[in-house]
Amino acid sequence: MQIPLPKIDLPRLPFTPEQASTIAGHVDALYLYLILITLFFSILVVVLIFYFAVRYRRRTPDEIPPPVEGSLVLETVWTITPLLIAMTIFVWGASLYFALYRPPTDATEIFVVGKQWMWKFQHTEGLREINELHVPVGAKIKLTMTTEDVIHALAVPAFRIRADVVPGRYTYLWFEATKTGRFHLFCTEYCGTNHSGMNGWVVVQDPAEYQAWLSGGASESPAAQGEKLFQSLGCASCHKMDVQGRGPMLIGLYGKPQKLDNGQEVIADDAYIRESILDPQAKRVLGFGSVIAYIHSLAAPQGGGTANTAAPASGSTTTSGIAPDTQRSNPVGPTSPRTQRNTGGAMQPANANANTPRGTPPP
Amino acid sequence: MSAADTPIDPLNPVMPDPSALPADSPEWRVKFPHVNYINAHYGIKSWLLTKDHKRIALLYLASVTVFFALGGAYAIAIRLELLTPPGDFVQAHTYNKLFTQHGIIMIFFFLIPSIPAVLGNFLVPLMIGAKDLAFPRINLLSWYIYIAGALFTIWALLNGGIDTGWTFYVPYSTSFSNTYVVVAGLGIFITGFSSILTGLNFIVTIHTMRAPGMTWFRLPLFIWSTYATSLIMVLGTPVIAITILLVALERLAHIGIFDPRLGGDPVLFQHMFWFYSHPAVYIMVLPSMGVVSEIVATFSRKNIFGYSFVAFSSLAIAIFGFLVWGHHMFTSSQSVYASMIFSFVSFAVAIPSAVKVFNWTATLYKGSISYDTPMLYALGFIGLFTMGGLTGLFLAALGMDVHLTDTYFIVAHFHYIMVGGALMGYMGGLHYWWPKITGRLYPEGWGRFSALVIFVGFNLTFFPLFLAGYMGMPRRYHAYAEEFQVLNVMSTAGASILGFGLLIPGIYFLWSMRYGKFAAPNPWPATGLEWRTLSPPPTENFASTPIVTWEAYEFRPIEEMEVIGPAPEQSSRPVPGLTTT
Amino acid sequence: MSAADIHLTDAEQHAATALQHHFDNMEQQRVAGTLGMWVFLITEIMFFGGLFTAYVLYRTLNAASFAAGSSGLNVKMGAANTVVLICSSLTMALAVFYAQTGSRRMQIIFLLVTWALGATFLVVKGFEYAEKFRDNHVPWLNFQWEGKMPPGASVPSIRMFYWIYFVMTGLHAFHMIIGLGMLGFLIYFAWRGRYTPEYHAPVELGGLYWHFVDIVWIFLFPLLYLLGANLTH
Amino acid sequence: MAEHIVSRKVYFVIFGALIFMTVVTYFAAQIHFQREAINTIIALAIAVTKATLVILYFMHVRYSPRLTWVVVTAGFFWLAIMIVLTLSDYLTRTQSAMPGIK
Repeated sequence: MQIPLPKIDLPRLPFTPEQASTIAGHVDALYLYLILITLFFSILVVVLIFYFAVRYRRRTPDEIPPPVEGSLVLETVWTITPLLIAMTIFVWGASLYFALYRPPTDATEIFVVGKQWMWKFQHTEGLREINELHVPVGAKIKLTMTTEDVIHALAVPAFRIRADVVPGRYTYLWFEATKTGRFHLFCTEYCGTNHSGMNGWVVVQDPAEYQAWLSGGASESPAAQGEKLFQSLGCASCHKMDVQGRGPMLIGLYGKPQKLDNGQEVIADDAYIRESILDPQAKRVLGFGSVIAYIHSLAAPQGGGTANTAAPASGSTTTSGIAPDTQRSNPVGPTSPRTQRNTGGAMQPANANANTPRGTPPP
Repeated sequence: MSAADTPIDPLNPVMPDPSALPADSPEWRVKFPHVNYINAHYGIKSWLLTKDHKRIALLYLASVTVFFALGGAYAIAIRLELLTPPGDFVQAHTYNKLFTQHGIIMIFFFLIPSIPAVLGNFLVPLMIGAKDLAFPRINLLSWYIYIAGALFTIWALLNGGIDTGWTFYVPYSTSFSNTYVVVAGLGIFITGFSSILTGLNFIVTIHTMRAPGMTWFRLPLFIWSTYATSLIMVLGTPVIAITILLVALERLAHIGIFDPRLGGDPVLFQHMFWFYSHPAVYIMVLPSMGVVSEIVATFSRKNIFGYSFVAFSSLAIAIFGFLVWGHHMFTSSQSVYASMIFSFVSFAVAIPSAVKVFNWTATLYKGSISYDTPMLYALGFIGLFTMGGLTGLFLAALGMDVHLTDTYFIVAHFHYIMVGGALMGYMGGLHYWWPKITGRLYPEGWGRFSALVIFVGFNLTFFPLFLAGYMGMPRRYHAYAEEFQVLNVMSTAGASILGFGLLIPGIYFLWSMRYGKFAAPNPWPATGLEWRTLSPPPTENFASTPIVTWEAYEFRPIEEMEVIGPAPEQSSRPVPGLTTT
Repeated sequence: MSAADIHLTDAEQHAATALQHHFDNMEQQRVAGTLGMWVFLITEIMFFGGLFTAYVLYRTLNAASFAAGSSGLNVKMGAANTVVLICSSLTMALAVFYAQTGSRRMQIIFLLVTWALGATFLVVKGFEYAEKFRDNHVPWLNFQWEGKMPPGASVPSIRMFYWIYFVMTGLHAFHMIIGLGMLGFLIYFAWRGRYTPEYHAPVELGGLYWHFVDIVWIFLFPLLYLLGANLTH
Repeated sequence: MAEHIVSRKVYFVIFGALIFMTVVTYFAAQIHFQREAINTIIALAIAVTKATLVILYFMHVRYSPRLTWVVVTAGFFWLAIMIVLTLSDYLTRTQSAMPGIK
């Protein structure tokens, strides 16, 4: 059952994120209510303290004021009043919570898998994305989420939604975006070394634009298409946008001179970039030989799981007898209960028995 | 030339003529201090093997100060990293270790033992008129257990640290982290027993060792809050101990109790963890509330308004505090109905805290208020705790919490409680009882100055984080989005002011131990039993068991509050090394 | 109870040499000791409580697996050990009785019997663990399940039952070992004639601890052993 | 308040009761009831009774000051809090409106 929420049209308050979902205005309204309560009580207490502290300051060193008896009436008043106010907040908060965590039945489902350290999204049409989620504006979207490894949490501040993503179980979120644009999406449950890199964007598009995107994105600019390739081919996992990854940072690179590890310098022009994409080793940027050295070391054949290549944390000393690769060679679970239909066996569970989520998959 | 000016040759000491000195003048006190717990015995062994609760309190004081400095250093490093959006100061892995270790050290090795083990140890027997805690040997043992746990943790830190966050959430901590989880966990496990033994000792002492006439409703409110704290320590700490044990077993032997791949449930860990760790918040802040009650009464010379309400609100917080842990798990996939119960009780537990704040404020009414350093801390506490408590309402409100949890709003909220509450109370208490502990006064001017600096620095550090949190900045982020930078720069600036402010008391406390003015038995003056013995108190606290005939916070002119204990002249003896006999 | 409620004559006070300096009289010291022990025991309740919570939860979620796992335990040994522990509780209670009434000889005898019964318990436990090892039921070392598989049961959950079994009984056995050490001290000091009708608090407190360990077993026995007993028939 | 000395007879009676209940619980567990819950209820009821007897008589709580009663009750009460509130999450998930969790 969906609790219908009254329509709220609240202007955006300072220091709040954009209101980009139907629920956002409601959360902000509750926020405003709570701020007013906070202001009222803190100003009350602070003003009283200041007033008393000045009015009744000590005038002579040996002054002893007469004792004041307690007052049952006052105690009752300031027990009952906050209790009543607290109950209003409780009811308001709880009704919002139910609205947030009860996906409408007519919502479009999108499957989400968290993984150290990226978000994988899969549309019912079969399209997959990483760290970016395209949705049409004004549509109810339900996210069915799980994780391959540790607990993550998906949060979109502009939508005021968040839920933990728990291994071995499905969790759900839903939203209805009200405006187009790009909105930050974060992992907010600490999940290891690159936790802060596990973020991305929700791209809210006009329905027509979204349809075009779904059907291959022909209408997009070459730069936008390139970005998609950059993301989907995994380049982004080493060439990071905000921190120094395993590959050189690409922001501000174009047209600038680059120091190479053989001491030479090249201008990062079209020719150099094309050459580096096709043959990364031809001219290597100074300081980025380690991955290549690592690949060299793999020349001798080695056994073991390469299915999941997420490397263990840097300085991977194992303290407790758990070899990092044995932990990781058994990634949990499918993307979604419906994956089989859409993608064949690509995302089959690795160990169906142990991985069956506690809940029954949605019908 | 008077005898006092004569330089004393330590190799050939000559007994100065006592009659040449005015009785109880500073010179007299240097030459003829009364026998007190500090000078009763000498040598490192007399400290390490002491069973005197006051000396054990000082052992704790020294150790928690070291850990506070260490945790503070981590905090500074964290704030430096967050000055700029990209992660450029330290590596991501290092940053994760920084905030984990900051949390573990500050919570388990500073905040939890700070007031109970330092001030509580020192004051509980003094305030109830007992000679010592009920189990002095167990008291010493608990300090050694604390040190043992601390050594384990430090070993883990030196060997490469731990990066799970202080919450140790599984399955990251059990199967994915490559850091020293088991060793650090063992450290916390061991330290937990120190906390249990301290709480046990307090409960038994308060029940069985009160002086004649010291009825429950004549107890200082600090005792009530320490009692409530002890209940939490005793009932909650064993659960975190077994939880950590299970994490270690899971990590070492894959027992599958939390691991979904082996049929376990990671959310069970969160239940067991927060069963302790939420009440642990009250372990940190309840004693501060007790300290504030003492200070507010003394420096407004008024009986606490609604004494019994304040007393019972401590118990209510301790008991209801055990019913609200699920409010840390509103977004954790917990059942929505369970969330409703936990949210409801969370709002209920806010009420006793509100009652306390109102009663403290009402105590000021028609008082005689002075602005000594402890009072500045106490008033600061009331303001900051009000803010911290009210922002707690945001987080207890289910729909609101979904947006705010795991953001900087949480970080700001709990620092308002932990630093604005617990630390302010601890600092206030330390200043308030410093004359009793050391027999010396701290420099009042510096005290007030640093209290103001700390207050300003604290607010500048943590207030912007509320805003960053609502804007959506996630916590535990090594690199963050550009839009949050201004607020983070403010916070880092505030942190440097806060750090500077905290250094000042560190310096003048050390200074005052040697150069501070001597303290009278009751310098403020206050009403508690601890002020009716000498400063510093003798080893057995009182010359004879006091008989209490007055109510709590019954202010009378200082002449009427006689000192129970030998007068300084009678108990004087020469300083060892200066004697000729 | 506060010191104010306690009225003993000076002679009584000074008669007791075992009085520690910070107590006013023996009664206060005894009351404090007993209360301290009880508070310690509730920390023990909470310590085991974490395991009981995990047990209750997983048993609720995987009832069939837990029953199946339980059917692999040796109910006869568990029942025998229950009887052994109940006997030891009786002998411990009698040891306290003879300490209270001042019979040094009987006190030592019953403490020794208690010790022997405790040791018996551990020996039986040891045989049980060995049997589990033989049956390949030790999760860490050699877990394999070829026993009963009622509908709804799954091997990982059965394996978890065995983990809970080992952690709970292991922790209980650890408490038994500590108890044996404690009894050793009591026997030594009883032999030295330290305990009198006026001062025998250590025996009494030791008794409280011993009975507590017994109570834990009283719960462990049905929860672990009897759960699947009806499956074996 | 002076110490109360429990007579030996009481100890032996309690001991007999404990042994008797152990035998009962052992054989009751072998019976295959239609509803398995009955087995659990019998076993737990007997365990609780046995524990209560040990606490009241062997541990002298019956003759102890009220404070001891409070302490003992508090211990079990807090254990109950932990178990009941934890289960309140897991058991209400079955009726949860969140679809898929049945």
